[in-house]
Amino acid sequence: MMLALLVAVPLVFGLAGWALSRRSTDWSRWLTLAANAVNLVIVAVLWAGAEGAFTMGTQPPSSPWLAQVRWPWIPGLGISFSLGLDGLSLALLALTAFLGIASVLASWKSIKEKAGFFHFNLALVLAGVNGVFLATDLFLFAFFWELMLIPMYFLIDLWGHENRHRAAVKFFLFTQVGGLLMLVSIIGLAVVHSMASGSLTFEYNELIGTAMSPVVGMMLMLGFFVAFAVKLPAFPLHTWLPDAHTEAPTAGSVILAGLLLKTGGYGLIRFALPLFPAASHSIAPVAIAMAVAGIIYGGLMAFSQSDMKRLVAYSSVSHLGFVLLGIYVFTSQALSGAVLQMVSHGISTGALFILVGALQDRIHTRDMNRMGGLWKQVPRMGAAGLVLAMALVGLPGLVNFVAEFLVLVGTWKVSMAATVLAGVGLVIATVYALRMIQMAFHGGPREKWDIPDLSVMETCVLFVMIGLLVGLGLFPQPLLQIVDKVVAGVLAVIPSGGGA
Amino acid sequence: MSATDLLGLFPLIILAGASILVLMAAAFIRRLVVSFVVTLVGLVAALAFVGIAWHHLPLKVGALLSFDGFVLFGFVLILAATVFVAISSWAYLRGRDDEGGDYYFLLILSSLGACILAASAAFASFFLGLELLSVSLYALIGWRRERAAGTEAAIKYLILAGATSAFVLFGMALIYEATGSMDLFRLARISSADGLIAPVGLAMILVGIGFKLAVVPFHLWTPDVYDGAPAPVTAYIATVSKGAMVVVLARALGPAFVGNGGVSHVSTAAPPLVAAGFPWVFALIAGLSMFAGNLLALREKNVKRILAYSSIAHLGYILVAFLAGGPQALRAIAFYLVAYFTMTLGAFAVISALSSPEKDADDLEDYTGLAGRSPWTAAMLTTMLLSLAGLPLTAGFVGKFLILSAGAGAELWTLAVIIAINGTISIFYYLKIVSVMFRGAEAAHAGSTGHPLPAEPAPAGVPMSGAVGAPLLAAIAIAVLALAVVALGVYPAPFLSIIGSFTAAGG
Amino acid sequence: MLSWIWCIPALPFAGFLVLAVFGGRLSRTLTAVIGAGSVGLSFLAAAAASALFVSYPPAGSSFTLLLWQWVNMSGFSPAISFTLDSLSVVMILVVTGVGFLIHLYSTRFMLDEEGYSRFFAYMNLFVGSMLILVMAENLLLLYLGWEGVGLCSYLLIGFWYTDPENGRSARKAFIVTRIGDVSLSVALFIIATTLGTLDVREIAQKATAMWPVGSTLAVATAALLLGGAVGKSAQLPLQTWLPDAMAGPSPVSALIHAATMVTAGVYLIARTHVLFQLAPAVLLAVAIIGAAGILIAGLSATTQRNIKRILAYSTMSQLGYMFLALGVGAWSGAIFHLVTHAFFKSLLFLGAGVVILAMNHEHDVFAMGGMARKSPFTFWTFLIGAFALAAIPPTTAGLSSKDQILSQAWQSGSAGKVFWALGIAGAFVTSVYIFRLVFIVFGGKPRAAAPAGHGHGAPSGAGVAAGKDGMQAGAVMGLPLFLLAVLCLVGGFLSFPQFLGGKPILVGFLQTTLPQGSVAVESSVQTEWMLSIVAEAASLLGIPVAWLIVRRRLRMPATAAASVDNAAHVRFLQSGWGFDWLYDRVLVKPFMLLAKVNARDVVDRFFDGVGGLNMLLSRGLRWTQNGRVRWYAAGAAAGAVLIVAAVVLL
Amino acid sequence: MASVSPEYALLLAGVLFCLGLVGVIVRRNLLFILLCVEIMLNSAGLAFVVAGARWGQPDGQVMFIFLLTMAAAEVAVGLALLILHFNRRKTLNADMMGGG
Repeated sequence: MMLALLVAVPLVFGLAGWALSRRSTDWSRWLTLAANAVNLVIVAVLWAGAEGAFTMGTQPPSSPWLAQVRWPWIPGLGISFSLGLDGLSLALLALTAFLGIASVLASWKSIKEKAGFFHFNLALVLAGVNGVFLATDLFLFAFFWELMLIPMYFLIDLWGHENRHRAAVKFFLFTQVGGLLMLVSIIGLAVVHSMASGSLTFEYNELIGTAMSPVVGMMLMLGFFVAFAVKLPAFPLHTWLPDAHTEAPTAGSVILAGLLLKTGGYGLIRFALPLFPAASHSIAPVAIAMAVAGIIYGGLMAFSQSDMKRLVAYSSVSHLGFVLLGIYVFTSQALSGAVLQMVSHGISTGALFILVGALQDRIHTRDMNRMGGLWKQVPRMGAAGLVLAMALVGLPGLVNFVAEFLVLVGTWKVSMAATVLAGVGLVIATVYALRMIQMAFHGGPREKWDIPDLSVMETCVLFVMIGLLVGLGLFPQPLLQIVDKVVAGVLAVIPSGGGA
Repeated sequence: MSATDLLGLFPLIILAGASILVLMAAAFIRRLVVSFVVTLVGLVAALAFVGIAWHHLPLKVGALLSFDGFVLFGFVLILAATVFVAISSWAYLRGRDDEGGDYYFLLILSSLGACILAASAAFASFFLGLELLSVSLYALIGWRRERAAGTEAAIKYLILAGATSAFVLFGMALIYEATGSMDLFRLARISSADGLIAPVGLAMILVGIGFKLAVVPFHLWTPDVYDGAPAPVTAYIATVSKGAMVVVLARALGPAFVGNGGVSHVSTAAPPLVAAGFPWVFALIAGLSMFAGNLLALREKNVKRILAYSSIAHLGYILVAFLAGGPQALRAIAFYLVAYFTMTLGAFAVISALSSPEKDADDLEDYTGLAGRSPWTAAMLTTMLLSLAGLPLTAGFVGKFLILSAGAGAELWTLAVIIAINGTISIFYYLKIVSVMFRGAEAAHAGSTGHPLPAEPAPAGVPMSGAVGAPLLAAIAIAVLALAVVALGVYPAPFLSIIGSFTAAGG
Repeated sequence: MLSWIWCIPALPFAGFLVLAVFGGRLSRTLTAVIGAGSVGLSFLAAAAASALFVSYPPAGSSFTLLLWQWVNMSGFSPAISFTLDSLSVVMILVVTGVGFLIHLYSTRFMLDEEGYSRFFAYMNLFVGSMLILVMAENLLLLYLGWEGVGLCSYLLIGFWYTDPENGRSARKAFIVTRIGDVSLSVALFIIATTLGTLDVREIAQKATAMWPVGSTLAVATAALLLGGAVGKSAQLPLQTWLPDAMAGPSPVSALIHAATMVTAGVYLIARTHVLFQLAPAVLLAVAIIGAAGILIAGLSATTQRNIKRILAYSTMSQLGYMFLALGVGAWSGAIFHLVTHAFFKSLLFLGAGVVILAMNHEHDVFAMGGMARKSPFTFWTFLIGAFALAAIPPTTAGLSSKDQILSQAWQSGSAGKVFWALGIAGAFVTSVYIFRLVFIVFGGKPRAAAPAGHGHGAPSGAGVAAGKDGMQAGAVMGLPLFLLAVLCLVGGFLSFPQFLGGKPILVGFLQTTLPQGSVAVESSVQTEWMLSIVAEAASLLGIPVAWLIVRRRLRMPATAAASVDNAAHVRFLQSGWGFDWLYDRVLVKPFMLLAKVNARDVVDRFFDGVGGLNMLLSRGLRWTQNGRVRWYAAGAAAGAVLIVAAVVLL
Repeated sequence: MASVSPEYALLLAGVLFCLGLVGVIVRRNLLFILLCVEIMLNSAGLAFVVAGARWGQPDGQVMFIFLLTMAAAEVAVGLALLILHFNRRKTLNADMMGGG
């Protein structure tokens, strides 16, 4: 019931806000904010319950789920509206609610026209994302998966920057081709299952462990893999991301980087691996290669950008390479690290986009060649930028470090080469992160800017986010604990994978 | 043939009667309203009798017509579609009272033809329905005499229709010659045993069918005719004439593909027709239609033509399901037809609402900032377009899903992947329209810009100003269609069961 | 009893937080009090802790304080926990003690700079991180401190950020050390995965148990650790960043790039000495790197013009001594030298700072001169520092530590003799460059009138004051100089060579943690005498040589001087043996080029191609839609033919 | 009297059909195109008659009647459209028609 609320609340509040925004656009802002606050509370409650389950061991060992909802939807096709919550979903749901709040606050002032529709779309995306993180019916999953796109498309296309139309369509097309191939795979899986068992169903818990020939398995898995690799994004399929991130409005970028990319990693962990263990195992080398390539290539690209948002976008490519790497080496440390990396990247990059957005609102450019020496002008921004740059670098003390370190420790056992190359990626990360700080905040001022420093609200948002980065950096254990069971469960099914 | 069998005929009789009545009425009272009302009454009455006939399935009228659930389903589809077309025509034709009679007369007549086509069980009735449909369409397409494009479109359609029906006839003749049977359902059992002539005949019949369905390579006429015809008539061509033909196709040739292992591996055990390589033909046509339709639309700037191209692709999707064969496929086809009808009618209803015989709103520029000018209209069109693009919350998504599952069921993997690819390509031009509508929309309507979500009809939805009843009715119609699209997309379960009963009944 | 030691690093962090949050709004005085005070308190705490530790040595002569479990996973569970043993006790005393003096000095030195609070925030953060580094019980926490100090070094080198050059140097420092850090982290991966722990003590036990001497894993691990060490300690081949790091304020150079951070590499090797003992080859490499570093850096120092660069190269060469010591197994000797080096090198840097202020931020030694007369106090303290560096009596600091290293080298097998010889040569070079500096800067009369201060801010009050006399720079700047000078004079007695009747207090203390050294037996007194006499001779010989060089150079007419400076070998030495040139060609340029050519993601071109292809197809197909009914009919006919053909043929 | 074997008649129909089709494709004048369509239809009618003759059933001829009426209707509408077109364009050249 609570799970359904997580999806319904943003939907309803968003609609209400949109409707009321005729009177005053603030309605939409407050209601969207409220929706996320409510979700945060719900998540907190669920989390508390989960902690209890862990400590008391009340959670039935048979079921991996902390909570489940299942209502009939299209019985004729074996489709039901079924949601399931486990540690992984919980972590990402918390992230969603948190970033939701952050993004609303971040765009409080900057969105002036069509604010009602804007916040409605925002809420709708969040609803979709929550749905994706919860759905345990594959049809429902695909449903939410596509549902995220439309409002995101509007966010970019209507409130974006110069080349928003192109970027929006590009984003949509890339994700759509993956999504449709995944849909085909989902149907294929259901068909294969129904041929075996005689009953057509799309329920994850029943489809899991479906026996199939290696070839079929590989084909179906590829459908999923492509969809998730595009969303993640993995190396050769990443090119939609820089455009989308760069053109999207601040809130859009935050949601994109913080959440939508995570759905890719989530999908791999939740579906690609458990549903097709054998195929996943055999594709692992390719995935690892893609991951490493992405880490290095993304870093290199980030270095060569002069558009600040583009730089951050490419850094995401690099950092999500760690997620892909962590997922496909099949060791407990690496997998936990990957999950942690998803969260840490969500927070740090989200914060970075908020910062860059704030900067752009003030000087109306993202071109770092026109910045420089801003520290004197806006020390608070500079400081925040510095810390976040260090997050990109993966400085110890920030959660990003723990995540990347775990991934690499886990990877070392499987592939030393990959580990070392990823290490090179870390050096490159240093290079571009410092370059960003240098070009934007240090050095001599190239143009005369006279701009205000971060507003109180922006400062608070960033402060909390940075606080989280540090806090999780020193106390990552609760998060690791909550996903531990999931990780173990996933690795258990991978053939000879549990090299933990 | 018993008395009850006549029940099946009643809808047709009523339609025929209604057409006469419209003509008579128009002769005395030259008022658009009158002809419209008469038409509406006639259609509704026909629908009612379909309901009655429903309880007495299956019915046969001699060797010519036979009624089963699927046929009645086709009737409902055709009649309902005609109702919507009639409504939007009313708004469209406003101020042309003296022509209303003829217009509606032809409209009813063509629906009659479509119904006969759907119910046909023999070559004769098939041919009769086909021509009844076509001939009245010639006139309707060329309706706007003052516009050259209209006349020319009509001429093109006439020539091509004539030629292709010649193909059909010759094919029938060949089959008759080879098998001595004029039974439509004999087609499915054609095999090499019938000699070489029979399959050739069937191939020639397919030409005619392909023309009506506007699939590659018989699609070339589509954009010109869609463009030249009045918006409501275009909607009619896009839906009714194709729908009727799909019903026939499914009835006549569907059985041939039941248990069809699919193109992947043609088993000798499969029905002879399959062995004759027809699956390959259909697969090829389906694939080409999808690609051609979507690719053609990419660079198109004229909305009506875009929809023309997209309709080509959509028929390609339907053919995939048809190829899959079996009840699964029949359900998929039925649902997709409904979805396709709803969203196409909706899209064209919006277009005609924005158009007038003098100037159809078919240029992409006409839609710039629509969201700002009349949000609700934009919302409706957006809904329809997103549904055509097959995105969730809309009928299109479920429809595509059903087709894919039908295809997967028959292991038509290649076609399934092709559908996926084309689904992506199509996104591009649908979004182009949507994006244009929302572009430069004034902030005045900020709060209320449209979006694909249940949007109850409101006076705000009245697209044009001035007129009274007609526009309101049209607006309501649009809203109903939009609601239907969303409803089918969000909770299709009940409707699927209805379709199930239709396709099952007396099949 | 020692459970409160967490506050030793916590105090500077607290200071950092306060300054970082309220920095802008605090008065300079308050900032100074917080900045220096936090470190001072930390020093007192450290002193107290050490006192307790010495008087009541805990079991196993080490005390561990577990704060909380950092990560807790199967086979990987590092904790946030501090450890106190003789090694870390010595280190925290040096870090906090010298650190406090330098903070004190800075309160005056930086008084007229912008970002006063920012400076102290960074400095406190540095001290905190450094303390974490030296107190860390496991390598992961050590790595945290390790990176932390790296960050602070970056921030402080680039403290005057408005000058892009400084930014360049700062980035160079961070990136180059970062390369070493990656090597270190890989070492951590190996240890964590094969030994299943990062706790130093457990590593020691398990490694000795699981890895035979010279085994691949041991060698690889040690080598990778060494990679990290050379990065931080500016040894070959990652030494290039240190000279540029002098772009930072002098106190920074004194604290980070002389006394503490750069010695982290030495500390790391000493900390993980067990692993190195398991890999003799690597240990030898350490010695070689050290020996090479001594000479390469020393010779470079003899030709530098920038006063701080001279000291920077000197630091590199002194670190070379420490590496040599580690290499030959003089573990405690290395740490001892680390301590004394901290004394005299920070003294030299602070003195140089006064000089530079007096010259309004002029760094070129040839523009200076006659400082002895202008500010005797500075001169005398600096001179003491110089003597200590050159290991010449009456100072004891450098003397005794270097003496130990050399004698240890002498005794360590056949290669030892070579190392000893190199060390002696190094001693000679050392005194040459340092006295060259002394003679040029303090001798003679002022050459160039102090030019209008370039660089940062107006000629500073402190500068003017220091110009008259270092003492009048106020006790604030004088006191640290004085105290450090005293330490240089007496520091050596911490463990004075036994044959001179000294007691190895410090060394003995350290040996509760560190091994005795490769050779246990103390060699005969005569040898000891002989060795130290030779060393002294070498050092003393350097003074006249330096005098001659300086005289010749100063007598020269400008043109000749210029030609000498442009001589190939001089430029080669000045450029630090051309390593920068090499790396620039081999690494930086290609990277830049790659980034440049691929600025517009090449992968995206492919997808553009896909899009273009679709559009092309579309265009082609639209050509079929030409509106001609006959054409359409033909199309249909063709289709018909095709279908018939298909049906007939299939 | 020797009856013509149906094959030949069928062949004739086929030839007629092809003639019509070719005509539709090659002739430029809309009127002739229309006539060619008629030829195609009539060839089909002939084929029906032949087929009917082969099976000795009336159906073939019935279809032919159907066909004739339909053709008439088609021609009627077609000519009307042609007149409209001609009045506007003053030409019956099929290639002068717009669209596309």
